[in-house]
Amino acid sequence: MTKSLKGIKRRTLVKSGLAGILATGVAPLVLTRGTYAQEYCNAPTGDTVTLGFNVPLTGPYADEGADEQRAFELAVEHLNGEGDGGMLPTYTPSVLTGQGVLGKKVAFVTGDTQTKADAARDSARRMIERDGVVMVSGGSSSGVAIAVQGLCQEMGVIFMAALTHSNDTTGKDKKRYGFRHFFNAYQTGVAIGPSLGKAYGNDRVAYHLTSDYTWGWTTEESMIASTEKLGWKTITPVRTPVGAGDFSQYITPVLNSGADVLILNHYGFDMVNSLTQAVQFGLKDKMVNGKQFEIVVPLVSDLMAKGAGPAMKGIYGTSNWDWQLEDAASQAFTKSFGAKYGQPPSQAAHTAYVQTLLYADACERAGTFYPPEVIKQLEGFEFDGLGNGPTLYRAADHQCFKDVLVVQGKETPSNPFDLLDHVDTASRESVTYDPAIFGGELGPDTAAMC
Amino acid sequence: MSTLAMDNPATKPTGQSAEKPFFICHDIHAYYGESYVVQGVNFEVRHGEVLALLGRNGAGKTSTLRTIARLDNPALQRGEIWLDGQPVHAMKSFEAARTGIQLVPEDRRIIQGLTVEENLTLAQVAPGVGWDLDRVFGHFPRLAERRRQEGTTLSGGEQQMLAIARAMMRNIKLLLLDEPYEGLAPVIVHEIEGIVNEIKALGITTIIVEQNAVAALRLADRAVILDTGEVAFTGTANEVLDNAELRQQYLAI
Amino acid sequence: MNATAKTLFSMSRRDLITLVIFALVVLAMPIWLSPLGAAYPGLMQKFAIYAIFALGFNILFGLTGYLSFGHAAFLGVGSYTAVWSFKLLSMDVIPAIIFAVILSGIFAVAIGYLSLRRTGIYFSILTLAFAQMSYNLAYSVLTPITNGETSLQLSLRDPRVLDLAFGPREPGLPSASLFGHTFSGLEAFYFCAVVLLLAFFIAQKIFSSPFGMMLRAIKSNQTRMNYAGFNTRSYAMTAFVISGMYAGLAGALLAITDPLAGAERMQWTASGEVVLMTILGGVGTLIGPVIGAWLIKYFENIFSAFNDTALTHFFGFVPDGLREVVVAISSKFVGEGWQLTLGLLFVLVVMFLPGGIMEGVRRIRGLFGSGRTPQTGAVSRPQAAE
Amino acid sequence: MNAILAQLLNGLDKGGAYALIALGLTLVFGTLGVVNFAHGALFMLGAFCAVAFRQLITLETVTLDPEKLSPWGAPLEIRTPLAQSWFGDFGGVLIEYSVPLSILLAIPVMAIIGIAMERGIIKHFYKRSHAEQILVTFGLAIVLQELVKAIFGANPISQPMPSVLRGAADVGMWLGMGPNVLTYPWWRLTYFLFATAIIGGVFAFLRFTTFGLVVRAGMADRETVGLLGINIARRFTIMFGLAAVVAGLAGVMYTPLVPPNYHLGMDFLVLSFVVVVVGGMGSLPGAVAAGFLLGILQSFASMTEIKSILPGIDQIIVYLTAVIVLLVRPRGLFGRRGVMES
Repeated sequence: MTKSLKGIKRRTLVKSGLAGILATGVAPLVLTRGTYAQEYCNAPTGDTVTLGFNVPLTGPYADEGADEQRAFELAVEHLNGEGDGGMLPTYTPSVLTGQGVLGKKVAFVTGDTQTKADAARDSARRMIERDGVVMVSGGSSSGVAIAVQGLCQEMGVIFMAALTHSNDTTGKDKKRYGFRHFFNAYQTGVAIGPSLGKAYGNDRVAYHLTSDYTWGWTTEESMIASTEKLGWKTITPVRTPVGAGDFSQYITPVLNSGADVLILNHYGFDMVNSLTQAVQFGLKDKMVNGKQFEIVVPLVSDLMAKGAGPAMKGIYGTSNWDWQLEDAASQAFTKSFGAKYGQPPSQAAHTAYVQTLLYADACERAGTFYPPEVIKQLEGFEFDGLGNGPTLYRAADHQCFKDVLVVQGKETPSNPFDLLDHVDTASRESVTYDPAIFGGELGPDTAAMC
Repeated sequence: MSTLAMDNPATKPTGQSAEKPFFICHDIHAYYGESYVVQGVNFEVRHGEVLALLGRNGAGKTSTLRTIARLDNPALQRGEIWLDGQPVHAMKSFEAARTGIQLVPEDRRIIQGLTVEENLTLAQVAPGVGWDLDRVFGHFPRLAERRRQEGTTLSGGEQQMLAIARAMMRNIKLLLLDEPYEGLAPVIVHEIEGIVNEIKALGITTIIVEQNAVAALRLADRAVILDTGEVAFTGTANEVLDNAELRQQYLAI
Repeated sequence: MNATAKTLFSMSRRDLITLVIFALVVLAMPIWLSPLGAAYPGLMQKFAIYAIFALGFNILFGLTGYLSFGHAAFLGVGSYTAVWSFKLLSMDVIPAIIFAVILSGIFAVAIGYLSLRRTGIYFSILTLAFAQMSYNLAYSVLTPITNGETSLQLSLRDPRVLDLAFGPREPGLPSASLFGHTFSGLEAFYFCAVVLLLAFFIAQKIFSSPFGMMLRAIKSNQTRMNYAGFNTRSYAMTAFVISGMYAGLAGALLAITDPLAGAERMQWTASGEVVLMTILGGVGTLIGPVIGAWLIKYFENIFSAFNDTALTHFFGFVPDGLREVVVAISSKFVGEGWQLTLGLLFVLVVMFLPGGIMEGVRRIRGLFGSGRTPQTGAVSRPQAAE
Repeated sequence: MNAILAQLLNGLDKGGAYALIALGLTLVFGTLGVVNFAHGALFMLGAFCAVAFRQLITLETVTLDPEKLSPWGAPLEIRTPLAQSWFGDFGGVLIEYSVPLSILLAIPVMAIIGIAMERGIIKHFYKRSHAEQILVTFGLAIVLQELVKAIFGANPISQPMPSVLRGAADVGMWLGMGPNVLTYPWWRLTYFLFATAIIGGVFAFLRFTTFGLVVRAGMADRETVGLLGINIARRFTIMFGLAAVVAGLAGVMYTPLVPPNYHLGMDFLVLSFVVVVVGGMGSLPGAVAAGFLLGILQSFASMTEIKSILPGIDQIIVYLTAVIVLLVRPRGLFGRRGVMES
């Protein structure tokens, strides 16, 4: 098989279309690689460089998607030297100038993934083929992120995954062109274990309700591993469809199952619904096996905490980042985001913002947008000042390693955005694992003509 | 519906007799979907008269009655129907009913799920009421006994009584009786015949369609015989009873 | 209307002209779509693929009047089969298409056998129920086959026994190929376009064949056909299976242009979409469903991407104060609101133009008094078989 | 045993929603003979009546505090709900009971929407084929949901229930099983009771009023009703309004269970048709019985014990039941001869 030639540039379409007709309607085989002046997909030619932000604006994760989009727009502003610069000054080592990237002004296009793999790939293809984006970012569902990451690998466009927490994204489905700053389910399990043991003891029976897709499965697996290490028992996990709305039929059996902990491997509106419904069922007030019944939500965000309202009180979970962190970078970002949007950023917004900066910085350091060079800059990159402390972009699986926050729903919030208590931090060392445990291959970094 | 001859409702149909008839069917054509079931039927009924509409199966008798009652099917495509100077052809079935046309359908159409009494009171929801409930129950004591029973659980004869009684609760100008004796035991037929005779005695203009031509002719003043959607004969009841050839050809009796 | 065609390839002059014009329009898409902002391979491929889907759906609904609300299930089956063919056998598109068409045909036989026992809305609900079951199962317990929400994708470790028997494993994910030639984006479009032309040609043959006549007769009066001794169900069944295979073909092409198969493709809203396409374009006409498919896909991909900035630019001629108002109102109908426009358009079409866009074209043509006879097989309004 | 009872309760509240939606759908179908694919959208509109009501009474005045700063350094916003500033404590009560109170808004709004729909569109489709009815109402459903999306956004908007009905009732105590053996959320019990009340109300209306008599007669035999001089078409509009109100009320009370979004109607549409078909097209008792039956079946199918025998059954039970019923009993459980057959 020869080097793949996938699609051609918009500007040459008319010409090749004509060629197609001349070749009596058969595929225009006359076109060869030599026809092109560029040597990689969507090499920016003018004085702008376009980035594609592909986030869910509808579907169960729409809240997170909207927040990601806000952060992307903010990041583009800051890269172009507008606004207060956000985390640009705190980020080290940085070569970002605030004058665009490689002298080009940053432009962007957006798309709605609808939280569906098909629609997300469609949208990403439109960005790549029509709008000529040189990088795609976004996520909010690991299923979507993995699907888009696969497409980006094929088309030779870098994918800076934003919100995706499944182990598979940088595990069995990892790709050379895909990078993830967000932490993953495995790290959640490792981080939350000690806190759960401390708070709820070592003799517990856990019931899992799990979103039926890659993120749910890996979260469930990681949570089972870490809680069983504590000595907890696990009742057969129950899989629930994404976006089910009413989870009552899955919650009812919990009441008589003998479990004394309910672990909700749900995210976004699913988690908001299942948690509030579980609380309505009186689970939090129940005594089972002589112990207070507890609910755990492995991955929480401010947005979900806001959606769940009082139901969130006292519930443990983990976060990638929280706006109330006191380091200078987090404060700068929160201030910048809050001034623009009137609300603090969520962890989804944070990771989206950081990924955009990291990509831009890698291009600057590489001195080109040529993906293989950009990839080299990101692989094994050690940085700080983006809100998570010292962080490593591991070369082996393109996963970032940094501290993980353990949080708990606040009992008495002081303001409508003060919803999570930062109760513990799992160190970067403790959540680092051997990349081999999840398998997968990154694949080649050869540039493609998309 | 569009070809209905309604452009000038004031125009009186052609071919009237000297005495102004009470009810006129003038050249009516009606279709069930694509099948042409009433093919230009003409006849007249005088006030207070009973007309027997006869013919073999499929001759178009029921279709003619349904057309007169202005039901959706068969659809009247052409022709005029006049009752007491009112253009029935331009009406919908509920309007025809309010004008005073009452069809007692061949399968009685007792409404499922409604009691005897409900079936009856339903007839007095719309304006143009006739007998009241007491008078009906006075006339039909068997219905009075079963007033709380569901209408469709009655026997065939009782259902026929109910159907007629229901019609009587409307203000009737023209009664259309479709096969009143059909499927009933001889004893019951006799009973219904008695009721129909009483109605005749009240002077209600009636068109009766009946397989049992002899029974119908006993009752009727005049008769119209239909054959494949057209009028084959018009005359007095006795002319039909006396003409064996006619009976043989069109009625098979 | 050449019902007496002797050989497979003879066709009426009129059909031939239609086919040639259609071929020119399809093959020249990269040119005429360019000013419309739609001339990129991803969308043009969709134009070709969904046109095939709608063509096939129309063979069932347009000809027999059976309104299936579950046709997306066959599309999904086609996609999954094609991706599995890529994974297990070869990246060549020919086996993928063949398997997809056969398997969706088998699926159609099974679902059609049960659903066609009922007519009218009962038929619609049965097909809907089967499609929803397929969708829900694909999402949950069939995950080992469908990869659930994440969607079925190629992986570096796929066996691909045929490909690997002839050559070593290349680094990276392979792409679909035809006899060893790997498709580029535009080539993939031309491949789909050629398949569309073929599908269109077959649809033309079906429309003008005695079989097509029989299907129309089922639509106009099934009971009478039954009385006349025709086994209408077997005719309807054949139409159902053919249209299922068209859907399977479309599904396979979706997988060829982008080797991923997701369960959402089978959801009932996807089935509803092909109904919209067919009605919007003109049910029972040959070209109508194709136009409907293009229109909806254009709306979905281009219209939906209009934003306030684009609108402000578009309404540049409107005075300043008023412009904001115009933009604010019109922005409800484009961008994220594109479905509102689609829904309104659809309601208006069903109410005032039951023959869809094609009827509009005929009426306009009639207005100018060219007085030509309606197009082959034009049927003015949808009618459920009841 | 308790597990089964709990699932039964769960089936009853689910079934209540299904039955209410199917009831309205059947009213429309039975009297008007119209297959209304926009019925789910009416349910959704009802839910958004609750949302709109709450948004109205929680309209806030925003003032900036000149001294205090928000955590991100912007001036702090002080929000005061207008209802509270105008009505004082009563405003608080309004907000607390916004969901049940929005029924008062939903009844006239849904009636108007229903009547407008019937007069504007449905009326023209009585004599057209069922396929065309499906199509136009499907289009209408898209329009309605997109309008709601344009106004209220794509995200679900949660509606809090009154605090007295939060938490769970100790149903086990009532049944003499001892404390905390069987608990069930108050609001779900309320929903079940509410559904039963509405269903009872509709049946009583049909049973004991002249209008109801005409409607029952019209559902059974429209032709004969016309022969008795009754203009049934005039009552269709009212019936459509009533069906819209029933669907809307089902939607209002559903909001605290699942935060409504614009897509809610489509989610329920397929299901409600399945319920109607299982119950028997045009049969009101059938719609109610099938609603509860499917709710209970769905609830039981979600039990781990059942899923371990029949994996995935919880996902397809509703459709599977529909297919089996349609193939074995084409008229559904309570269907009458001659409905949708010809």
